[in-house]
Amino acid sequence: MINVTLKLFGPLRDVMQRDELQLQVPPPYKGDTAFELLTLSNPLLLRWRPSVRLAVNMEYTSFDHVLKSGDEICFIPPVSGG
Amino acid sequence: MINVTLKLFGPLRDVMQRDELQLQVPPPYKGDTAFELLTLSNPLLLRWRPSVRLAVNMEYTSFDHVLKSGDEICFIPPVSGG
Amino acid sequence: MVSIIQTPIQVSQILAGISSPISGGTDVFIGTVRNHSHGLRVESLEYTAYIPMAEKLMAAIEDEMRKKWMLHNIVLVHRVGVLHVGDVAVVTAVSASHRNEAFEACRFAIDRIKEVVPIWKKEFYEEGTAWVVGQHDIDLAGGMKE
Amino acid sequence: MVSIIQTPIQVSQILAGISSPISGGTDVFIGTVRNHSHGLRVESLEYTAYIPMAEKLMAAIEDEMRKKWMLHNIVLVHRVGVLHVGDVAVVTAVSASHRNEAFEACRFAIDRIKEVVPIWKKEFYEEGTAWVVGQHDIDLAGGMKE
Repeated sequence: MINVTLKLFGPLRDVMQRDELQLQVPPPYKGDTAFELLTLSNPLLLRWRPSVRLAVNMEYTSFDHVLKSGDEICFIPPVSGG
Repeated sequence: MINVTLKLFGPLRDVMQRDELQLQVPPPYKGDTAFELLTLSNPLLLRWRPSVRLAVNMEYTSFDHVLKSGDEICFIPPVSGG
Repeated sequence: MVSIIQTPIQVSQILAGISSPISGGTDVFIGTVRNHSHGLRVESLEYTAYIPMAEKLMAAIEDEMRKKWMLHNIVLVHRVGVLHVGDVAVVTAVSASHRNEAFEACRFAIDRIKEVVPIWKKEFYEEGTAWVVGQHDIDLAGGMKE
Repeated sequence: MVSIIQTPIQVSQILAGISSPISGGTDVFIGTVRNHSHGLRVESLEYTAYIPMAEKLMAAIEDEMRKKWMLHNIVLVHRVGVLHVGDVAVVTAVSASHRNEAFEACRFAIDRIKEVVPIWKKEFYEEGTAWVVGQHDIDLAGGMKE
Protein backbone atom coordinates (compact mmCIF):
# COMPACT_ATOMS: atom_id res chain seq x y z
CA MET A 1 0.00 0.00 0.00
CA ILE A 2 1.16 3.53 -0.70
CA ASN A 3 -0.05 6.78 0.85
CA VAL A 4 -1.14 9.65 -1.35
CA THR A 5 -2.87 12.94 -0.66
CA LEU A 6 -6.04 13.50 -2.67
CA LYS A 7 -7.19 17.07 -3.33
CA LEU A 8 -10.89 17.65 -3.98
CA PHE A 9 -12.38 20.59 -5.86
CA GLY A 10 -15.61 21.75 -7.40
CA PRO A 11 -18.43 19.22 -7.67
CA LEU A 12 -16.19 16.39 -6.39
CA ARG A 13 -15.48 18.38 -3.25
CA ASP A 14 -19.20 18.84 -2.74
CA VAL A 15 -19.88 15.12 -3.14
CA MET A 16 -17.14 14.19 -0.65
CA GLN A 17 -17.65 17.19 1.65
CA ARG A 18 -13.88 17.33 2.12
CA ASP A 19 -11.05 19.45 0.68
CA GLU A 20 -8.47 16.73 1.07
CA LEU A 21 -8.21 13.02 1.89
CA GLN A 22 -5.34 10.69 2.69
CA LEU A 23 -5.64 7.52 0.61
CA GLN A 24 -3.93 4.18 1.03
CA VAL A 25 -3.76 2.86 -2.50
CA PRO A 26 -3.30 -0.89 -3.09
CA PRO A 27 -1.39 -2.34 -6.04
CA PRO A 28 -1.13 -1.73 -8.95
CA TYR A 29 -1.00 1.85 -7.56
CA LYS A 30 -2.45 3.45 -10.64
CA GLY A 31 -4.59 6.56 -10.98
CA ASP A 32 -7.44 4.22 -11.84
CA THR A 33 -6.85 2.25 -8.64
CA ALA A 34 -7.17 5.42 -6.58
CA PHE A 35 -10.39 6.42 -8.30
CA GLU A 36 -11.93 2.97 -7.80
CA LEU A 37 -11.00 3.10 -4.12
CA LEU A 38 -12.76 6.43 -3.82
CA THR A 39 -15.93 5.22 -5.51
CA LEU A 40 -16.15 2.38 -3.00
CA SER A 41 -16.61 4.97 -0.28
CA ASN A 42 -19.02 7.06 -2.35
CA PRO A 43 -20.64 5.59 -5.48
CA LEU A 44 -21.94 9.05 -6.45
CA LEU A 45 -18.45 9.68 -7.81
CA LEU A 46 -18.86 7.01 -10.50
CA ARG A 47 -20.67 9.40 -12.83
CA TRP A 48 -17.64 11.69 -12.83
CA ARG A 49 -15.21 9.04 -14.08
CA PRO A 50 -15.73 9.77 -17.82
CA SER A 51 -15.15 13.49 -17.41
CA VAL A 52 -12.39 13.90 -14.83
CA ARG A 53 -8.71 14.26 -15.66
CA LEU A 54 -5.95 13.08 -13.34
CA ALA A 55 -3.22 15.37 -12.03
CA VAL A 56 -0.27 13.97 -10.12
CA ASN A 57 1.90 16.50 -8.33
CA MET A 58 0.08 19.23 -10.24
CA GLU A 59 0.68 17.83 -13.71
CA TYR A 60 -1.95 16.30 -15.94
CA THR A 61 -1.22 12.67 -16.65
CA SER A 62 -3.02 9.49 -17.71
CA PHE A 63 -5.04 7.20 -15.44
CA ASP A 64 -2.47 4.43 -15.80
CA HIS A 65 0.19 6.66 -14.25
CA VAL A 66 1.82 4.66 -11.42
CA LEU A 67 1.59 6.53 -8.12
CA LYS A 68 4.34 6.76 -5.50
CA SER A 69 4.01 7.30 -1.78
CA GLY A 70 3.82 10.99 -0.98
CA ASP A 71 2.26 11.96 -4.32
CA GLU A 72 -0.38 14.67 -4.31
CA ILE A 73 -3.15 13.67 -6.69
CA CYS A 74 -6.31 15.36 -7.89
CA PHE A 75 -9.21 14.23 -10.05
CA ILE A 76 -9.91 17.36 -12.01
CA PRO A 77 -13.57 17.84 -12.98
CA PRO A 78 -14.16 19.75 -16.23
CA VAL A 79 -12.76 23.21 -15.60
CA SER A 80 -14.84 26.35 -15.97
CA GLY A 81 -12.54 29.27 -15.33
CA GLY A 82 -12.50 32.40 -17.43
CA MET B 1 -16.46 75.16 -65.58
CA ILE B 2 -17.57 74.06 -62.14
CA ASN B 3 -16.25 75.13 -58.75
CA VAL B 4 -15.14 72.54 -56.21
CA THR B 5 -13.31 72.74 -52.91
CA LEU B 6 -10.20 70.60 -52.69
CA LYS B 7 -8.99 69.43 -49.26
CA LEU B 8 -5.30 68.60 -48.88
CA PHE B 9 -3.79 66.33 -46.25
CA GLY B 10 -0.57 64.58 -45.37
CA PRO B 11 2.17 64.58 -48.01
CA LEU B 12 -0.10 66.27 -50.58
CA ARG B 13 -0.68 69.13 -48.19
CA ASP B 14 3.08 69.48 -47.75
CA VAL B 15 3.65 69.56 -51.52
CA MET B 16 0.98 72.23 -52.05
CA GLN B 17 1.61 74.10 -48.78
CA ARG B 18 -2.13 74.64 -48.47
CA ASP B 19 -4.95 73.00 -46.48
CA GLU B 20 -7.58 73.82 -49.06
CA LEU B 21 -7.92 75.10 -52.62
CA GLN B 22 -10.81 76.30 -54.76
CA LEU B 23 -10.65 74.63 -58.19
CA GLN B 24 -12.41 75.57 -61.41
CA VAL B 25 -12.72 72.24 -63.16
CA PRO B 26 -13.29 72.17 -66.95
CA PRO B 27 -15.33 69.48 -68.75
CA PRO B 28 -15.65 66.52 -68.50
CA TYR B 29 -15.67 67.44 -64.78
CA LYS B 30 -14.26 64.13 -63.61
CA GLY B 31 -12.06 63.33 -60.64
CA ASP B 32 -9.29 62.71 -63.14
CA THR B 33 -9.84 66.14 -64.66
CA ALA B 34 -9.37 67.77 -61.26
CA PHE B 35 -6.19 65.84 -60.57
CA GLU B 36 -4.71 66.75 -63.97
CA LEU B 37 -5.53 70.39 -63.33
CA LEU B 38 -3.68 70.22 -60.04
CA THR B 39 -0.60 68.61 -61.54
CA LEU B 40 -0.37 71.48 -64.05
CA SER B 41 0.24 73.82 -61.13
CA ASN B 42 2.64 71.43 -59.37
CA PRO B 43 4.11 68.47 -61.30
CA LEU B 44 5.46 67.01 -58.02
CA LEU B 45 1.96 65.68 -57.49
CA LEU B 46 2.22 63.35 -60.49
CA ARG B 47 4.02 60.69 -58.48
CA TRP B 48 1.05 60.46 -56.12
CA ARG B 49 -1.50 59.62 -58.84
CA PRO B 50 -1.07 55.83 -58.62
CA SER B 51 -1.55 55.73 -54.87
CA VAL B 52 -4.21 58.32 -54.04
CA ARG B 53 -7.90 57.54 -53.70
CA LEU B 54 -10.62 60.07 -54.50
CA ALA B 55 -13.24 61.12 -51.97
CA VAL B 56 -16.16 63.29 -53.05
CA ASN B 57 -18.23 64.79 -50.25
CA MET B 58 -16.40 62.50 -47.84
CA GLU B 59 -17.14 59.27 -49.66
CA TYR B 60 -14.61 57.18 -51.54
CA THR B 61 -15.44 56.97 -55.22
CA SER B 62 -13.75 56.30 -58.55
CA PHE B 63 -11.74 58.80 -60.59
CA ASP B 64 -14.37 58.89 -63.32
CA HIS B 65 -16.93 60.18 -60.84
CA VAL B 66 -18.53 63.29 -62.39
CA LEU B 67 -18.16 66.31 -60.11
CA LYS B 68 -20.81 68.94 -59.48
CA SER B 69 -20.37 72.56 -58.47
CA GLY B 70 -20.05 72.85 -54.70
CA ASP B 71 -18.56 69.37 -54.21
CA GLU B 72 -15.88 68.94 -51.60
CA ILE B 73 -13.20 66.66 -52.97
CA CYS B 74 -10.04 65.16 -51.54
CA PHE B 75 -7.23 63.10 -53.03
CA ILE B 76 -6.52 60.72 -50.17
CA PRO B 77 -2.90 59.60 -49.93
CA PRO B 78 -2.35 56.10 -48.47
CA VAL B 79 -3.64 56.31 -44.92
CA SER B 80 -1.50 55.49 -41.90
CA GLY B 81 -3.71 55.78 -38.85
CA GLY B 82 -3.75 53.29 -36.01
CA MET C 1 3.34 37.73 -15.03
CA VAL C 2 0.60 35.32 -13.94
CA SER C 3 -1.49 35.25 -10.80
CA ILE C 4 -4.59 34.01 -9.06
CA ILE C 5 -5.95 36.67 -6.73
CA GLN C 6 -8.78 36.94 -4.22
CA THR C 7 -9.23 40.70 -4.48
CA PRO C 8 -10.75 42.76 -7.31
CA ILE C 9 -8.69 42.83 -10.50
CA GLN C 10 -7.39 46.35 -11.16
CA VAL C 11 -7.47 46.59 -14.94
CA SER C 12 -5.96 50.07 -15.00
CA GLN C 13 -2.92 48.87 -13.10
CA ILE C 14 -2.50 45.99 -15.53
CA LEU C 15 -2.67 48.39 -18.47
CA ALA C 16 -0.13 50.73 -16.89
CA GLY C 17 2.30 47.86 -16.60
CA ILE C 18 1.74 46.20 -19.95
CA SER C 19 2.82 48.78 -22.51
CA SER C 20 6.45 49.46 -23.30
CA PRO C 21 8.35 51.86 -25.58
CA ILE C 22 9.03 49.06 -28.05
CA SER C 23 5.39 47.96 -28.25
CA GLY C 24 3.03 49.11 -30.95
CA GLY C 25 0.03 47.05 -29.97
CA THR C 26 -1.56 45.73 -26.80
CA ASP C 27 -4.57 43.44 -26.75
CA VAL C 28 -6.49 43.01 -23.54
CA PHE C 29 -9.29 40.54 -22.94
CA ILE C 30 -11.52 41.17 -19.94
CA GLY C 31 -13.93 38.46 -18.84
CA THR C 32 -16.76 39.70 -16.66
CA VAL C 33 -19.64 38.07 -14.80
CA ARG C 34 -22.80 38.01 -16.89
CA ASN C 35 -26.29 38.29 -15.45
CA HIS C 36 -27.49 35.20 -17.28
CA SER C 37 -26.21 31.69 -17.90
CA HIS C 38 -27.83 28.53 -19.25
CA GLY C 39 -31.14 30.36 -19.38
CA LEU C 40 -31.05 31.29 -15.70
CA ARG C 41 -30.60 34.65 -14.02
CA VAL C 42 -27.22 34.72 -12.27
CA GLU C 43 -27.12 36.56 -8.94
CA SER C 44 -23.51 35.83 -8.06
CA LEU C 45 -20.91 33.16 -8.52
CA GLU C 46 -17.95 31.67 -6.82
CA TYR C 47 -14.68 30.62 -8.41
CA THR C 48 -12.50 28.10 -6.63
CA ALA C 49 -9.10 27.00 -7.85
CA TYR C 50 -6.47 24.43 -7.18
CA ILE C 51 -4.30 27.47 -6.71
CA PRO C 52 -0.69 26.21 -6.95
CA MET C 53 -1.51 24.02 -9.96
CA ALA C 54 -3.49 26.86 -11.57
CA GLU C 55 -0.55 29.26 -11.23
CA LYS C 56 1.81 26.62 -12.56
CA LEU C 57 -0.37 26.06 -15.63
CA MET C 58 -0.80 29.77 -16.21
CA ALA C 59 2.99 30.15 -16.13
CA ALA C 60 3.20 27.29 -18.65
CA ILE C 61 0.71 29.12 -20.89
CA GLU C 62 2.89 32.23 -20.72
CA ASP C 63 5.87 30.09 -21.79
CA GLU C 64 3.89 28.60 -24.68
CA MET C 65 2.91 32.10 -25.81
CA ARG C 66 6.51 33.30 -25.79
CA LYS C 67 7.55 30.26 -27.84
CA LYS C 68 4.86 30.84 -30.45
CA TRP C 69 5.07 34.63 -30.85
CA MET C 70 7.49 37.52 -30.34
CA LEU C 71 5.86 39.27 -27.39
CA HIS C 72 6.85 41.95 -24.92
CA ASN C 73 4.77 41.95 -21.73
CA ILE C 74 2.18 39.37 -20.71
CA VAL C 75 -0.26 39.54 -17.81
CA LEU C 76 -2.61 36.65 -17.05
CA VAL C 77 -4.70 37.05 -13.92
CA HIS C 78 -7.75 35.20 -12.64
CA ARG C 79 -9.79 36.13 -9.61
CA VAL C 80 -11.25 33.57 -7.21
CA GLY C 81 -13.88 33.88 -4.47
CA VAL C 82 -17.38 35.32 -4.65
CA LEU C 83 -18.05 37.65 -7.60
CA HIS C 84 -21.10 39.60 -8.64
CA VAL C 85 -22.56 40.63 -12.00
CA GLY C 86 -20.15 42.95 -13.81
CA ASP C 87 -17.11 41.97 -11.75
CA VAL C 88 -13.94 41.19 -13.68
CA ALA C 89 -13.10 37.48 -13.39
CA VAL C 90 -10.14 37.20 -15.73
CA VAL C 91 -7.79 39.42 -17.72
CA THR C 92 -5.32 38.39 -20.40
CA ALA C 93 -3.13 41.20 -21.69
CA VAL C 94 -0.32 41.03 -24.24
CA SER C 95 1.89 43.69 -25.78
CA ALA C 96 3.92 43.20 -28.94
CA SER C 97 5.57 45.17 -31.71
CA HIS C 98 2.67 44.44 -34.04
CA ARG C 99 -1.02 43.87 -33.50
CA ASN C 100 -1.22 40.47 -35.13
CA GLU C 101 0.94 38.86 -32.46
CA ALA C 102 -0.89 40.68 -29.69
CA PHE C 103 -4.32 39.53 -30.90
CA GLU C 104 -3.35 35.93 -31.60
CA ALA C 105 -1.50 35.49 -28.32
CA CYS C 106 -4.24 37.13 -26.25
CA ARG C 107 -6.86 34.87 -27.79
CA PHE C 108 -4.67 31.82 -27.27
CA ALA C 109 -4.19 32.77 -23.60
CA ILE C 110 -7.87 32.96 -22.71
CA ASP C 111 -8.70 29.84 -24.75
CA ARG C 112 -5.99 27.85 -22.96
CA ILE C 113 -6.98 29.16 -19.54
CA LYS C 114 -10.55 28.02 -20.13
CA GLU C 115 -9.32 24.66 -21.37
CA VAL C 116 -6.72 23.55 -18.85
CA VAL C 117 -6.40 25.75 -15.76
CA PRO C 118 -8.02 24.07 -12.70
CA ILE C 119 -10.58 26.71 -11.79
CA TRP C 120 -14.27 25.98 -11.23
CA LYS C 121 -17.28 28.23 -11.27
CA LYS C 122 -20.36 27.76 -9.11
CA GLU C 123 -23.34 29.87 -10.13
CA PHE C 124 -26.00 31.14 -7.73
CA TYR C 125 -29.47 31.68 -9.17
CA GLU C 126 -32.74 32.51 -7.52
CA GLU C 127 -33.69 28.87 -8.17
CA GLY C 128 -30.61 27.34 -6.55
CA THR C 129 -26.96 26.70 -7.36
CA ALA C 130 -25.00 24.71 -9.91
CA TRP C 131 -21.41 23.95 -10.76
CA VAL C 132 -20.45 24.84 -14.27
CA VAL C 133 -18.63 21.82 -15.68
CA GLY C 134 -16.55 22.56 -18.73
CA GLN C 135 -17.46 25.50 -20.89
CA HIS C 136 -21.03 24.55 -21.71
CA ASP C 137 -22.74 22.37 -19.09
CA ILE C 138 -24.00 22.77 -15.59
CA ASP C 139 -24.30 20.10 -12.93
CA LEU C 140 -27.59 20.41 -11.12
CA ALA C 141 -26.76 17.91 -8.37
CA GLY C 142 -25.78 20.83 -6.13
CA GLY C 143 -29.37 21.82 -5.75
CA MET C 144 -32.17 23.48 -7.62
CA LYS C 145 -35.35 24.19 -5.71
CA GLU C 146 -38.36 22.09 -6.72
CA MET D 1 -19.35 55.40 -29.98
CA VAL D 2 -16.66 56.71 -32.31
CA SER D 3 -14.47 59.80 -32.04
CA ILE D 4 -11.35 61.59 -33.14
CA ILE D 5 -9.86 63.52 -30.24
CA GLN D 6 -6.96 65.90 -29.71
CA THR D 7 -6.43 65.15 -26.03
CA PRO D 8 -4.94 62.03 -24.40
CA ILE D 9 -7.09 58.91 -24.68
CA GLN D 10 -8.32 57.84 -21.24
CA VAL D 11 -8.33 54.06 -21.51
CA SER D 12 -9.75 53.60 -18.00
CA GLN D 13 -12.77 55.69 -18.86
CA ILE D 14 -13.34 53.67 -22.02
CA LEU D 15 -13.18 50.45 -20.02
CA ALA D 16 -15.61 51.77 -17.43
CA GLY D 17 -18.12 52.49 -20.16
CA ILE D 18 -17.70 49.38 -22.24
CA SER D 19 -18.79 46.54 -20.00
CA SER D 20 -22.42 45.76 -19.32
CA PRO D 21 -24.32 43.25 -17.17
CA ILE D 22 -25.16 41.17 -20.24
CA SER D 23 -21.54 41.02 -21.47
CA GLY D 24 -19.24 38.13 -20.73
CA GLY D 25 -16.25 39.29 -22.74
CA THR D 26 -14.62 42.56 -23.69
CA ASP D 27 -11.67 42.84 -26.04
CA VAL D 28 -9.66 46.02 -26.11
CA PHE D 29 -6.91 46.87 -28.57
CA ILE D 30 -4.58 49.71 -27.62
CA GLY D 31 -2.22 51.09 -30.23
CA THR D 32 0.72 53.01 -28.79
CA VAL D 33 3.61 55.00 -30.27
CA ARG D 34 6.71 52.85 -30.68
CA ASN D 35 10.25 54.16 -30.31
CA HIS D 36 11.30 52.71 -33.66
CA SER D 37 9.93 52.58 -37.18
CA HIS D 38 11.42 51.60 -40.53
CA GLY D 39 14.78 51.17 -38.82
CA LEU D 40 14.82 54.70 -37.44
CA ARG D 41 14.51 55.93 -33.87
CA VAL D 42 11.19 57.74 -33.47
CA GLU D 43 11.21 60.81 -31.23
CA SER D 44 7.63 61.88 -31.72
CA LEU D 45 4.95 61.81 -34.36
CA GLU D 46 2.00 63.78 -35.54
CA TYR D 47 -1.33 62.42 -36.69
CA THR D 48 -3.52 64.56 -38.90
CA ALA D 49 -6.97 63.59 -40.05
CA TYR D 50 -9.66 64.66 -42.45
CA ILE D 51 -11.74 64.77 -39.31
CA PRO D 52 -15.37 64.80 -40.49
CA MET D 53 -14.69 62.09 -43.08
CA ALA D 54 -12.70 60.07 -40.54
CA GLU D 55 -15.56 60.18 -38.03
CA LYS D 56 -18.03 59.25 -40.75
CA LEU D 57 -15.95 56.23 -41.76
CA MET D 58 -15.45 55.15 -38.15
CA ALA D 59 -19.22 55.28 -37.66
CA ALA D 60 -19.59 53.15 -40.82
CA ILE D 61 -17.11 50.64 -39.35
CA GLU D 62 -19.22 50.45 -36.18
CA ASP D 63 -22.27 49.75 -38.36
CA GLU D 64 -20.42 47.03 -40.25
CA MET D 65 -19.39 45.43 -36.95
CA ARG D 66 -22.97 45.39 -35.68
CA LYS D 67 -24.15 43.78 -38.91
CA LYS D 68 -21.52 41.03 -38.75
CA TRP D 69 -21.63 40.17 -35.03
CA MET D 70 -23.97 40.35 -32.04
CA LEU D 71 -22.22 43.00 -29.96
CA HIS D 72 -23.06 45.13 -26.96
CA ASN D 73 -20.89 48.24 -26.61
CA ILE D 74 -18.34 49.52 -29.12
CA VAL D 75 -15.82 52.32 -28.63
CA LEU D 76 -13.51 53.38 -31.48
CA VAL D 77 -11.32 56.38 -30.73
CA HIS D 78 -8.28 57.81 -32.50
CA ARG D 79 -6.12 60.64 -31.23
CA VAL D 80 -4.65 63.31 -33.51
CA GLY D 81 -1.94 65.93 -32.92
CA VAL D 82 1.60 65.47 -31.62
CA LEU D 83 2.21 62.22 -29.71
CA HIS D 84 5.28 60.86 -27.99
CA VAL D 85 6.67 57.37 -27.45
CA GLY D 86 4.28 55.33 -25.30
CA ASP D 87 1.27 57.57 -25.93
CA VAL D 88 -1.98 55.85 -26.86
CA ALA D 89 -2.90 56.63 -30.47
CA VAL D 90 -5.94 54.42 -30.97
CA VAL D 91 -8.29 52.23 -28.97
CA THR D 92 -10.86 49.77 -30.26
CA ALA D 93 -13.01 48.17 -27.57
CA VAL D 94 -15.89 45.74 -27.98
CA SER D 95 -18.08 43.93 -25.48
CA ALA D 96 -20.21 40.92 -26.32
CA SER D 97 -21.89 37.95 -24.68
CA HIS D 98 -19.08 35.67 -25.78
CA ARG D 99 -15.40 36.18 -26.37
CA ASN D 100 -15.33 34.99 -29.96
CA GLU D 101 -17.46 37.90 -31.16
CA ALA D 102 -15.49 40.37 -29.04
CA PHE D 103 -12.12 39.24 -30.44
CA GLU D 104 -13.22 39.04 -34.07
CA ALA D 105 -14.98 42.39 -34.04
CA CYS D 106 -12.14 44.16 -32.23
CA ARG D 107 -9.62 42.86 -34.75
CA PHE D 108 -11.87 43.83 -37.64
CA ALA D 109 -12.22 47.35 -36.22
CA ILE D 110 -8.51 48.12 -36.01
CA ASP D 111 -7.81 46.49 -39.39
CA ARG D 112 -10.51 48.59 -41.05
CA ILE D 113 -9.39 51.78 -39.34
CA LYS D 114 -5.87 51.25 -40.66
CA GLU D 115 -7.21 50.49 -44.11
CA VAL D 116 -9.77 53.20 -44.82
CA VAL D 117 -9.94 55.99 -42.24
CA PRO D 118 -8.27 59.19 -43.57
CA ILE D 119 -5.62 59.68 -40.90
CA TRP D 120 -1.94 60.24 -41.65
CA LYS D 121 1.13 59.83 -39.51
CA LYS D 122 4.26 61.95 -39.76
CA GLU D 123 7.25 60.59 -37.90
CA PHE D 124 10.01 62.73 -36.39
CA TYR D 125 13.46 61.15 -36.14
CA GLU D 126 16.79 62.60 -35.19
CA GLU D 127 17.62 62.40 -38.91
CA GLY D 128 14.55 64.28 -40.13
CA THR D 129 10.87 63.66 -40.78
CA ALA D 130 8.78 61.45 -43.03
CA TRP D 131 5.15 60.79 -43.80
CA VAL D 132 4.12 57.21 -43.34
CA VAL D 133 2.18 56.26 -46.46
CA GLY D 134 0.03 53.21 -46.06
CA GLN D 135 0.94 50.64 -43.46
CA HIS D 136 4.47 49.88 -44.61
CA ASP D 137 6.19 52.70 -46.46
CA ILE D 138 7.57 56.10 -45.66
CA ASP D 139 7.89 59.07 -47.98
CA LEU D 140 11.23 60.76 -47.50
CA ALA D 141 10.41 63.84 -49.59
CA GLY D 142 9.56 65.68 -46.38
CA GLY D 143 13.17 65.85 -45.46
CA MET D 144 15.97 63.72 -44.13
CA LYS D 145 19.20 65.48 -43.23
CA GLU D 146 22.13 64.76 -45.52
